[in-house]
Amino acid sequence: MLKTQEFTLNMGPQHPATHGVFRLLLHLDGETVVKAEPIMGYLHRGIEKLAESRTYTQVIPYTDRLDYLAAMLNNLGYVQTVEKLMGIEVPERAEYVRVIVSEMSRLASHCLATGAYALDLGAFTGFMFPFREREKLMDMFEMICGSRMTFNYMRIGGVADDLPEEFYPAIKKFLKEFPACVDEYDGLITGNEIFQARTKGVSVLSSKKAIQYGMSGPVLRASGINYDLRKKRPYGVYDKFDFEVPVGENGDCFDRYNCRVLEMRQSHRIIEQALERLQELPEEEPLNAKVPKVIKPPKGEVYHEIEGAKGVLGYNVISDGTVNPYRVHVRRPSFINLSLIDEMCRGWKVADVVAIIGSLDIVLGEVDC
Amino acid sequence: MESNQVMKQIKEKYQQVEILDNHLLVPETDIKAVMKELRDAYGYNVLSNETAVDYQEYFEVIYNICRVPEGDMINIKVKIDREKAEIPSVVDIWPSAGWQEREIFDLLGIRFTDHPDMRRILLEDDFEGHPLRRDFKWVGGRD
Amino acid sequence: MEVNKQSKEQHPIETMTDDPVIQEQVKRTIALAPLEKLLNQSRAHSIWPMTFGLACCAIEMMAAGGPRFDLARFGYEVFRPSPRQADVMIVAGTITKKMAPYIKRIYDQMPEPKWVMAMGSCAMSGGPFVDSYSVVPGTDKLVPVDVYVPGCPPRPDALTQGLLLLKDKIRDPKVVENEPWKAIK
Amino acid sequence: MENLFTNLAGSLRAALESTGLPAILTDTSMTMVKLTAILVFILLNALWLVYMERKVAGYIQFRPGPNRVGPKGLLQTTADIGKLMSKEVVIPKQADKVLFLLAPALVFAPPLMVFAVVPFGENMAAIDMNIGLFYFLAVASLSTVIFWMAGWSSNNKYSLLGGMRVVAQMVSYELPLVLSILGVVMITGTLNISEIVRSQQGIWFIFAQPLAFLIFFIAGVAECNRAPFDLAEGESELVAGPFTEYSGMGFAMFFLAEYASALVISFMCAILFLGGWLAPFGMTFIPGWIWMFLKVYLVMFLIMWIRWTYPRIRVDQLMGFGWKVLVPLSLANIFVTGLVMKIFKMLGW
Repeated sequence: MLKTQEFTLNMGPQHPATHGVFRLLLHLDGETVVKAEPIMGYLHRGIEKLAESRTYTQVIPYTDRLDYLAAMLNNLGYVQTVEKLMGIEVPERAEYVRVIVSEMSRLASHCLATGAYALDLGAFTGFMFPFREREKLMDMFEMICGSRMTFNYMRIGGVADDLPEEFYPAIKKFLKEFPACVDEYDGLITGNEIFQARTKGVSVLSSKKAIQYGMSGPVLRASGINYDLRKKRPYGVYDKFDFEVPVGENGDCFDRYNCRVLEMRQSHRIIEQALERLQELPEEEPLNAKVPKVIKPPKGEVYHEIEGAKGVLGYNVISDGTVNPYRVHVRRPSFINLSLIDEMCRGWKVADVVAIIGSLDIVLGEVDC
Repeated sequence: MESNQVMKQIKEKYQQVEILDNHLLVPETDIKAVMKELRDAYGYNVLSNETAVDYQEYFEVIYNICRVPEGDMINIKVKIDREKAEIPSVVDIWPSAGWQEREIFDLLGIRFTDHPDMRRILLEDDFEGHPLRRDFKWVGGRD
Repeated sequence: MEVNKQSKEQHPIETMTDDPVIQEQVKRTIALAPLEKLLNQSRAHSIWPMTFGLACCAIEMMAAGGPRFDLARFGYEVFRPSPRQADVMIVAGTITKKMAPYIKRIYDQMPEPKWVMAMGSCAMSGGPFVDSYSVVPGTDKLVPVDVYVPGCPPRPDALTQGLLLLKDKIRDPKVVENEPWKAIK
Repeated sequence: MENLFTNLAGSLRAALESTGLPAILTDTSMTMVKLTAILVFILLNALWLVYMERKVAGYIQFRPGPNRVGPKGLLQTTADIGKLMSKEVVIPKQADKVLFLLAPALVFAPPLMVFAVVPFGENMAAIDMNIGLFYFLAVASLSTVIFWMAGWSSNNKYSLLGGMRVVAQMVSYELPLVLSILGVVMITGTLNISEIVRSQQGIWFIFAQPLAFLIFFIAGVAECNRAPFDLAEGESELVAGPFTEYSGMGFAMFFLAEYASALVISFMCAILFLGGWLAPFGMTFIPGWIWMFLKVYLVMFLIMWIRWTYPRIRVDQLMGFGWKVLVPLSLANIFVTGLVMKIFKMLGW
């Protein structure tokens, strides 16, 4: 008598499509996934423990290495939390600089997510196009803070340094070119018949499930829920910008991907506006609030969330009144967005697993912390 | 409804709950009931963050729950005994607690009763100790 | 039983190890020396890295293959996902204790001749995470490393430079003694 | 120029005959010479195609591609093959050793055998067979077995999945491939490949049979496992499919065979639909075999272009597309061809 037998397939930790060292133990029936067991922690570096023995400023470089694709946003989340803890008012000029660099970081992250997603689905050229724009962003980051990926640019109370002269023409040129580039991605990737066939209707995440599992960022918005902390709980100067929150309809892989592409256009708008306001402000205005040399926040605890590139990025900083934070906990959006992976993969093919992981846009540095 | 009012109403219903500056301190025995109340009666539908702190004498489990898509947030804390580090799991109320509680168990050694899958998540299964406890000793790699 | 083995014709390798497999391999390599030179030329010009990213440095590794830095110029862009077809393992990122056995295993799975490159300060020495309880401070604690590329993360050009150094090393193992890195300004 | 190679072969034969060898020996050695020439031709082409692919990919992606090894990077693939030759061949402990080693040795056989009947120009087929087309179809489908051998014998789950995909894919796409050629065969009434080319004097079959060309091209791309039908290798999901465990020369053979079989498909496209060695617009001052190459490389470039543009299709979509779209379409094409031929006959054209 004929019968089928389940077998297990070990995907990762070294696998081209798991975006790092994520491991997925697939139970397969032929090519159909019966069960997917996620195993992670291959990049668990103990950042939360290390933070306990560092000073408040020394923690900033570690946040860079959490979500290394959008490091500015991680910086921003942390410094804002500490500022909240200490009750520091950040000068307006610094706020605008922060907005510009963090939206640039979001663009860089989404560029990579778009490209890597195309690569996951087998389109190698689709990977190269967004990388071209990412390089331009990296160049500008280098002008600002000397590093391409791990910036360590923000400081408690402001930013490390002023934007350099050569940054302004570079960003203006970039802003001028970028919309056409996004159109190019739309033509090459989004509009591609095979791409759509591979992603539309794949692994639909209902809005109810998405909320239950605490999803956030483009993953949640793709399911049709308009939840963007930049609008709902504005931090910094985000309430002064005019932008839209792209929301998906079906919650499938395509919507999750498309939300990112649409968000790129919105980030572009935000940068444009922020740049305009920044140049209206007098140059003499300070970039740093008055912060004591030794940062010793009063005893207390703050939980603060911002809208990261992957979703809601929260920092929980507890101070015991000394120079070292007593406890730093990070709410990592990738980690929580990934928690439904088993259910999302069930019943789909092996090739879809790759598409699903790619559409969640995880960063293992963040998942494993 | 503003989160301050919600906190007051919860306080009225559960006598043992304390309101500290920006969070609720709930006794361990009431935690599930309070959570259910918050979700069902007040519409706090997302457990955004769950973590724990080791205060050397006791552990504190912190829940940050919020309303999506309105976006307001409420913080809840529970003190638990350090010797008997156990607390009821809230997975059945918020499935998103699943992995976060596993992480807390992994790093701080707090056991969540009724959790369907209480295993280590980040560290190896045979790792000894819980690194985020203050008394965790380890050797770094510096020469 | 064979006491005579300690004769004059003994090959140097036989004093070092008793493993017949290694002895045979080494002897064969020496017999092939002239051909080896030619082969080394081709090896040096076709270093296929393995698709193996651990952390932040992996992104810079991807950027190195991207349109701007283009490793393809040197013929090194063929990132093979299977260790069987790879020549160099670029350890790009922090090695954790949980990952360490896999790195060892993947290294063992690669066919000879193979090389290892430690990219970034984490892979070199643990980097900013050296104090952590779960980090292996350096690739050399696990597998032999040929080239170290410093940086956190290193720029793609640095990675290219590292691969070119590896190329020089393959072409002429003596190059290591000449310390070429001193010439790089 | 036109008859450069046929003249060469003729003079070689004359020289052999003048030595007074028996006729049977002359024939045999001539065939051997021709087949060796084909082997060299395929290998050189495969080497060149790998380089071309990397260059084409480079230019599509705003980068120069290989340019350091040799002039313009021309020796890049030579270096690659040199390296792969000298690399250790790992045989997994659990593998079926005989099949594992046999598969890469055999993988070149089907494309090589096909080339025996392919005319590179007028009278330039090694063996001008009456049933050349039939032979091509029969031999080309052999490679399925070899990929399956590789996938199964590796005893690796990725390889197994890849092998299963290859079998499913090749068997399903064999059918539209055959059916699409039938239209051409109906018009020409012959299975002889050279005859088919000659009957395209008036009109290339790409214009007479556009649908058949499309189906043949798609099915052909699928037959040689090129993107967007490269599910067998499927780097992002199956690591390297059936080749996952192959190292060194074993892998190089598969690597080159992919290009050899793509070359076969390009040749067949050029022969069956693009008029083979026939010169377009009466430009006969360029020899036929050069036209042949131009056409082959045009198709080859098309295949590469597609590869570097499209994402990979999913396995169930692939099967659905083959069985639900290509097969009915090719059947319809046969029907329409027959109908039109009947009408033409009735009209007395």
